Amino acid sequence: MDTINWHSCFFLLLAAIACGFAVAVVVVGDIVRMACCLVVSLAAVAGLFFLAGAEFLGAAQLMVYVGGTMVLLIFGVMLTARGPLVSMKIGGGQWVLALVIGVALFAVLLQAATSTSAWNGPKANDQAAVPAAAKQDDGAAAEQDAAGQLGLGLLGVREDRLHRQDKPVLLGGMSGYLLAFEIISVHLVVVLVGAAYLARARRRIRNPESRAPNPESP
Amino acid sequence: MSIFTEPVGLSHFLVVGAVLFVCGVICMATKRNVLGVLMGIELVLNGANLNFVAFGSSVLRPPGTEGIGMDGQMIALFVIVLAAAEAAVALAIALSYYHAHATVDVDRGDELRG
Amino acid sequence: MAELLISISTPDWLAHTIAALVQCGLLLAIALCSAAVGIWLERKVSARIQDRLGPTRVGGRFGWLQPPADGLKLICKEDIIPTAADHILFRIAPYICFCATFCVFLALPFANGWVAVELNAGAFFLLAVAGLEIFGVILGGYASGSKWSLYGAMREAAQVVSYEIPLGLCVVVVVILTGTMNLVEIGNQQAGWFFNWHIFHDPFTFVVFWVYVTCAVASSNRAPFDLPEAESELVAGFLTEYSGFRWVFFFMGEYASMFVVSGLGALLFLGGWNGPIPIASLLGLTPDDGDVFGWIGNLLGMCNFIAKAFAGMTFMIWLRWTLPRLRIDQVITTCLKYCVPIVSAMLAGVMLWSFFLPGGLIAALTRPASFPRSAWERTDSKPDSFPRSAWERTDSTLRVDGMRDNGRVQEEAWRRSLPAVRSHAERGNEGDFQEESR
Amino acid sequence: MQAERAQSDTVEFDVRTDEMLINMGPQHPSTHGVLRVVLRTDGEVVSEVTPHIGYLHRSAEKIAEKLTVRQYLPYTDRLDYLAAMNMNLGWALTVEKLLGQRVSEKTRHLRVIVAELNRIASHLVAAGCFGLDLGSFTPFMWTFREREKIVDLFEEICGARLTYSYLLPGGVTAGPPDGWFGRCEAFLDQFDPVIDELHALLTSNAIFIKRTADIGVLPPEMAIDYGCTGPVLRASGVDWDLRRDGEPICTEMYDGYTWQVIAPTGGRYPDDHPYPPVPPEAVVGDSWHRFYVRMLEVVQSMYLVRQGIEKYSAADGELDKPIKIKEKLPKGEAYLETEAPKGQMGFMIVGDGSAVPWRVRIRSSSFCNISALPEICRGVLIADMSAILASLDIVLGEIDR
Amino acid sequence: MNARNIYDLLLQPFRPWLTGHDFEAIDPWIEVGGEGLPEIARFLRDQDELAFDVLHCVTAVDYFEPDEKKAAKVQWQPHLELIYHLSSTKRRHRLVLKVKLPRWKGDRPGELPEVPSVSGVWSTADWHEREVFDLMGVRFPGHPDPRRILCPEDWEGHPLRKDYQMPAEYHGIPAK
Repeated sequence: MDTINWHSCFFLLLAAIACGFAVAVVVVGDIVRMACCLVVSLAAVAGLFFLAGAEFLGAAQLMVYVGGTMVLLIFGVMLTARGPLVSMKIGGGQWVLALVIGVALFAVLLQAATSTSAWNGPKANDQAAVPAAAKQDDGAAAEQDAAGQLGLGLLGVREDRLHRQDKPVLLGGMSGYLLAFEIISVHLVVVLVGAAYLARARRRIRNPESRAPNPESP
Repeated sequence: MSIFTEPVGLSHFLVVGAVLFVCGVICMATKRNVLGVLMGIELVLNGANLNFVAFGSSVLRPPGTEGIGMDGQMIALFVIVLAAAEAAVALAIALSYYHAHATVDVDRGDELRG
Repeated sequence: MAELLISISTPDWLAHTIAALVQCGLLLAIALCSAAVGIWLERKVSARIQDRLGPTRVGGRFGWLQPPADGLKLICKEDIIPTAADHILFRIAPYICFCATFCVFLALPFANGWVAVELNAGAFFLLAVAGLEIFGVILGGYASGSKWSLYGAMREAAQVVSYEIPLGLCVVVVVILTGTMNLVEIGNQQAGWFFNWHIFHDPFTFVVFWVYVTCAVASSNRAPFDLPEAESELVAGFLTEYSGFRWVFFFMGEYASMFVVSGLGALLFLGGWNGPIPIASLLGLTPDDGDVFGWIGNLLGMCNFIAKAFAGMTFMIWLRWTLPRLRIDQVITTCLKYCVPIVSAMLAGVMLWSFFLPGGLIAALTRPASFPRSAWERTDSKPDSFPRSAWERTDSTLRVDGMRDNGRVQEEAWRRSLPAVRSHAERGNEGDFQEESR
Repeated sequence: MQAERAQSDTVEFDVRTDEMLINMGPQHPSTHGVLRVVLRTDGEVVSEVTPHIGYLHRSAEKIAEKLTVRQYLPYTDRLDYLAAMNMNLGWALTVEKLLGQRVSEKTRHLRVIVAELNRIASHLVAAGCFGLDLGSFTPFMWTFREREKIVDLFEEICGARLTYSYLLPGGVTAGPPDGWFGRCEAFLDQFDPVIDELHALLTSNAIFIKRTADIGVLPPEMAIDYGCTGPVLRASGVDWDLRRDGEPICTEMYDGYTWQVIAPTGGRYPDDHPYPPVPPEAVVGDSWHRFYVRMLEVVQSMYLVRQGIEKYSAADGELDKPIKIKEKLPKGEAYLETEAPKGQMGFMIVGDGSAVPWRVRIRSSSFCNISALPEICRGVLIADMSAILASLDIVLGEIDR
Repeated sequence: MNARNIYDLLLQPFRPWLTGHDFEAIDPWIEVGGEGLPEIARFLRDQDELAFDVLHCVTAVDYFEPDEKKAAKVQWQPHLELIYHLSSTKRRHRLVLKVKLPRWKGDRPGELPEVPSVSGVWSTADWHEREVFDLMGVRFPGHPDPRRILCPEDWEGHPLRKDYQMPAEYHGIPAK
């Protein structure tokens, strides 16, 4: 078979970027460069989301993660980056320990990822079946309006189950992820207020307009 | 049959997720900078996210098998949002830690203080 | 194009790669041209405002070759990297800035179906990618090793992250109106006379449009919100240590992003490629009238769109040369105390309006209000229908879908050429085809 | 407001960051030359300001000990090079005070005309640069366009566009050419509406008001304490102008002229005028008032020029010839301050009986005005620094001498 | 109020410090002893009928003739003169204060003479005294920030003194 599967090519490219820069995050010592590598890695993950058909999620990853969280992080880095703090080294022993644990974990995960046959992708010789499968799963619809589906999914309307008889489209008496959604919304507000409070600092400085002696040096 | 012509499957994504996850764990273990640890956490969360999305994706499955459907994406969405919130709080803690200790070295913050 | 290359016995992979490169080149050319024209426009408009002539000689008349001449001069300049700079980041930053802006052009439709990648979450994607530009700025500012640059970077971070909130909400307003995040669909829903434009949909959207203008100016760092490079305070902010072609990249990025936000504004609120008067459909240049006529109609639409985008840019230039700069606290106050509450209130207003008077202002004036049946009822009564379409899926969108089918010749060319979405496109076509046959 | 601030010693910061020392200048776009200001900042907030001057020091006082008073005149051009006529006038009047001379009516009126024209030019630069420092470039071009017309007039009368050396001790270098007064009046006529345009672009602009009102407030007591003079002093509400309140040799020059000293006394400006009103946010002594006072003074200077032209044509006699190059100076010392556009320009000449002064002292207005900078810049934002510097309207040529 | 009246007012509290006056000069002046300067200054500023709230200028004149032939002809002994120009915005009158100083403290060359600072009375004096110190070499004990102002911190000598010799070079920059 000599037709190139572009989907795979792009997957390989993005996967290489994501993994490569993730490794770079671990290896690089400078905290700012670390943040940059992380940004690239996360952006590549967003690309992988696109490839997996989760467009909305990919865009959300770019916007919230790469655009918001990482800016916040870099902001924090810049606020606290002073010469000696930019790169802090740890001992070799800890490195070895971390690597051993990491490699062991990776081996387990790899084993799990490749062992289940049902997790292997549609083989090339099954390709003829793909459109049919897509139709059956309403994959076309899934790609048509992923965001709308996602939104309705939050409300408990499962459009991806339209064609399945065994699971209900609308869960009786349940509202999907609505409760979780609400909780997270409230959580976010709490977090915002809390973060603002934590980062806030009171301190005494000599007020230039009151010429009284300074009660406490800053 | 090269990797270029074969369609990618679920396990490919899982491997990438595993790499990200492990990198994140190692990062958390080896960095002494508070913010470095934070970045490790982000990587771990992303690895997990990738798995969720992959499990939920209909593109990556052999026909006839059933994934977790929309749930994967929704959980991933929640993870993204929560990660953002977590980053904000962690950053605020890091900042006030920095004010208190004039450093961002996690190993130095070994006492509880009001 | 890929098919053409394959037909002359080019290997499949090479054909697709070449086609993809050509498409990228085309997009890059559009991005660069928009930046170059923006720079020329800036020089001419500012000159008119200040009683000057601006460039007059380069390239014959009107100094139209001035931007390339400027670029050439800047590329010939010495490339300086300060010793205190973080060399790698300092080098990377301009490219990040430019690439992010360039990526936005991928999802920006110029006319009905004339878009490199038609994404379902197009509007969202556009916002997300446009927001990446600040990484280049922050990194550049940090890596320069200068305190002024650092200040510029900090301001950029604070400002852009704040303004992403109201900007996103403005887009959400339109998304609620249209029921889709697909920019092509959003554009098509505004077809017809100018009162179909979203800005005239109802009083709330009119207000939202102006909030969008404010936020767009702020998020593209233009005066009066040009704090990151405030030349009288921060020397040149994050640009202080940049020179030569790296500086050009930042500059290009800035002007291209001006084009993008103007274009997005035109798409969301000002009818996109639909003129105030539907000349194309009056003259019979819709895709229904045949491929060639449809193509001509689309070309007219593209001119329309580009004209609107440049009108937006001109407005931004006009602002820049008229107003003093705000202070950082005032910029953030404007965002958090004015823009966000206003657009939130407008969001609620638009939701109510579209619930009670879904057809927009004109429809509201000409037709008595009819209370729509809720989506739930429909879902229950007709489980086979698409619940996601809810009540927004009116006749107009169906008509639009029909138009899209006919205009598929160009659309497919765009889609196929970008391999990443090829399989997706095929599946999409498959689905459409079956719908048709049904 | 003032009292409230004074009561609390605690200032609350949202996010505390490390203090940072920043060099604003000597190469900085809004320090108007080679001023260097060291800022101690906490984030965007400036906690301490230390101006460092002297980058343009060229020993002007030492040079004066080697030259006769007429030879020294070109050096005065280079003090406040934006108002060289007023520098010439200050020097000429000081020498005349030492020599005990008075000039003829015609010379007096000509001096008024050129000095006031130069005041307009200087205030135009101040207004334009103010806009520039706030990030709006257009007013700068507009004011320089008008200033260019004044400079053209000066070029006609003395051949120079920046360093005029025109008002010599004892007289002027030459009379104005034919038709010069007509062109002067033509300039004033077309300049009238331009002032309205500038007011529209800056004075009443909402952003401009937000950026300048209640920023860098200089209370009158502090202004007097620091020896601030000119528009800076008057904007603080001190009704003081050497053209009216100075020594006789200054005030005699303006005998018979009707004009007003622009100072917001009791919160009010002296006269009804068609220009934008004081916004409610503005506090007497803030940057906005310093700008506004200059804009209103431009109008007063226009009145003075018009009257001067009238009086010059009506006056009898000839223009005075300047003193000899090597005119002997009497023993003794004379100190005189004159009202230059930026404030009171003082010269002191110590004569020892020869033609060369024993000692010359130059007291410049910008030097005193900027010495108040650390006081009024405490706790402002970095962006306000450039607004305050612009409102003080300094010229490094006369600070560093 | 003219200089003579002011002198009469000062005579009562500060008689020992008033060392001379000239009411006929172009700018009438009163000479005071250096050590009494701050008190006199405060009195001049705070007394209601005087109210000298503005210090225009602080300057110094070096009376020294390096040329020996000419030095034989001059009538004065070598000395420094500090001159303070005062005026009042309330009373609209002017005054010149002078302080005579030796060129070197205790006539030991290199030891700068001293006069108490008046920067606590008029803030104008702050920078002006720094300038006098920088260019003329007079120390002002009590000054909050006694640094050079126009010349670089490490400059040698005080340029406005009559016997000042320009250094041949400054940090490798030839100065002559």
